[in-house]
Amino acid sequence: MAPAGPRFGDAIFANVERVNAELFTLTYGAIVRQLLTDLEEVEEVNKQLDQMGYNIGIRLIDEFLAKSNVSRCVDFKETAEMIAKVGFKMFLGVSASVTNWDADGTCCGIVLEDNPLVDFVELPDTCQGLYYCNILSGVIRGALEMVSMKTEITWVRDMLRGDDAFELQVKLLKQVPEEYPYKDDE
Amino acid sequence: MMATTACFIIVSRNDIPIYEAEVGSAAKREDAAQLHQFILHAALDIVQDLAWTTSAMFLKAIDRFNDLVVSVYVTAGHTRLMLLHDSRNDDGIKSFFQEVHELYIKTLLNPIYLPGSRITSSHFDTKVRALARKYL
Amino acid sequence: MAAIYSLYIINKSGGLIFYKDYGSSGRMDTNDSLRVASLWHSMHAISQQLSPTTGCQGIELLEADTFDLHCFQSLTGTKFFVVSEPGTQHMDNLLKVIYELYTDYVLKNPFYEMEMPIRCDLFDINLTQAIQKDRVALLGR
Amino acid sequence: MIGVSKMKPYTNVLDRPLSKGKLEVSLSAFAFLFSELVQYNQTQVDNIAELERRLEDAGYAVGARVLELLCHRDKGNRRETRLLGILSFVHSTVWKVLFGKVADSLEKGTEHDDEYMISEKELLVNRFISIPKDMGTFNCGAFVAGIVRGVLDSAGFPAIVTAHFVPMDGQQRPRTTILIKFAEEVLQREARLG
Repeated sequence: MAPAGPRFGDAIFANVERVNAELFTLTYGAIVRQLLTDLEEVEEVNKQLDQMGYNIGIRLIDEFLAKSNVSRCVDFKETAEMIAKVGFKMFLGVSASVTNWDADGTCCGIVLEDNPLVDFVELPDTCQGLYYCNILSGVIRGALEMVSMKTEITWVRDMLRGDDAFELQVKLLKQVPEEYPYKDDE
Repeated sequence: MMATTACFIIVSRNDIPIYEAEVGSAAKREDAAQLHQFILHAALDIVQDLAWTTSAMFLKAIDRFNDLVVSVYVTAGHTRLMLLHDSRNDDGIKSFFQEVHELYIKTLLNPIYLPGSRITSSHFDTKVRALARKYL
Repeated sequence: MAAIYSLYIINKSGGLIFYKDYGSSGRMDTNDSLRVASLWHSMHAISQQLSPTTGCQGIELLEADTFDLHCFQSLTGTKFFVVSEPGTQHMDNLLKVIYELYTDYVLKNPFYEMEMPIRCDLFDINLTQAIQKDRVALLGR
Repeated sequence: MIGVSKMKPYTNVLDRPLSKGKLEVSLSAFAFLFSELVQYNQTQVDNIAELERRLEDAGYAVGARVLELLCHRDKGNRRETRLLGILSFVHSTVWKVLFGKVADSLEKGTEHDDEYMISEKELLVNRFISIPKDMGTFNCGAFVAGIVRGVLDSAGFPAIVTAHFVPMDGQQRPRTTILIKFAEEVLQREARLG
């Protein structure tokens, strides 16, 4: 198991090729704007953002594994730490922390210390139901699904809605055992 | 010393007003506000020609009406900040324009704001009025 | 000169999604390569079940008289394997490079559909370069 | 709780200082996002021309904002009023900020007076993208063409902007040329300004 300390994520981020965050932020903004125009309903936009995140997540997980060189996590706790300390840092250059564990260790909160997606954003009255960063929840859900973890991810705090932080609740629904392709009953 | 009469508008690239405010200390009068906006709109043609003769954004006073003066600031994207006023305070006006310009950029950068649409944020309005009290 | 004979990529359901021949001595047609892929997928899975140690991740190296087969399976279940001349060194490094190229030029390509055969020019170009580089490095030793 | 002390309290976007443009994210994060932009738009269209138009529209939204931001932040509130000025602004300032480097070249079209070309050996957005054979000459650089058009149009230089692959001698990969064809009114104004 590679060390998942905060500096480990920093070291990876320092070594990957980087681009100006404004290009990223404005491109994401253009996507949200397109969805608002195409789909009209804020609820539909939330769904589509989550779906797009999922599509990214199922691809991005391999990049994460290839470039971070981490091996299989022993449990969900370690997985959550890995997402927060290495994942967010490696891709977005920001730190996140894991909090609010439940008793059986299957549900926690990931709190973002910074969030490049929202740099210029203010939700007008007409978009109050929008989860602007919903792509992030989809990314985590998709990525974890590829390593056999079914999760449910919801925003519990959103600064664009007046909260004091961005916090995602990650709930492990079930850990799918690795499939042996030849079952006896087939 | 605050200007007694001042009317401020922001006009989009397509000549549509996207924000208006009467910011003078004089008592607000409906008919005066209409006249002020009429004068400002009439000055748009002058701005249109002048804007291409200089790379500066602050065009200073470009037109007058009786004792009222029209000062204009043209942004890179040809959004025009226009002020009708009776004061003679170029530096204050310039600072006012520059700070409103920055507020406008922040508004524009918001992906949810459609460029050229009306600025409806009450926070924007509050901040512009505060800047007017500070500089005009 | 040590040589790589061929490269295979198999998706997590055992489908061959990429195959490249770098000059094997025995000619293989498409059917042969598909057969090798599905056979390897099964053997790899069976080896995990057969292994006396728990948490076994499947066969990493198969040594035969006429070839070596080096396999790398990502945690997401995609398998990459190269068939090479017996005794060829550093194939695990090469497989890791290939995995990275796959994450760059396949997974970031909007026109690539997940789990489907890989048809990406840039992946081919960069793969060829990586394998050439590998050969040069071997010659230099 | 770790990290909570670093959280910034909620502030309205108008009260926060304007971005200095120094922050970075990984190229991969952008590449995955861009790939998803292309994939989403593919689901919204029937043909390639339509896909190009939609990517261009997305880029336009970026360009219109970038013009206003960069003239203020990087150009000290100077507007570009001349054709060569705005072209060099796109080729240098915009490219440097968005793509981390000045564009490889800016040339005037040889056949038409109203055409200019900005070329890049490897456009950042195309770094990981291979175009399938059945998509012909389609180029995801349409997004960048849209950014360029957004900058030019907003600055008062309306133009038709398109992205093309151009094969290069001795190179395995074609370069991308962003072709800019200015509207007649732009050239007339240039002539007037002398």
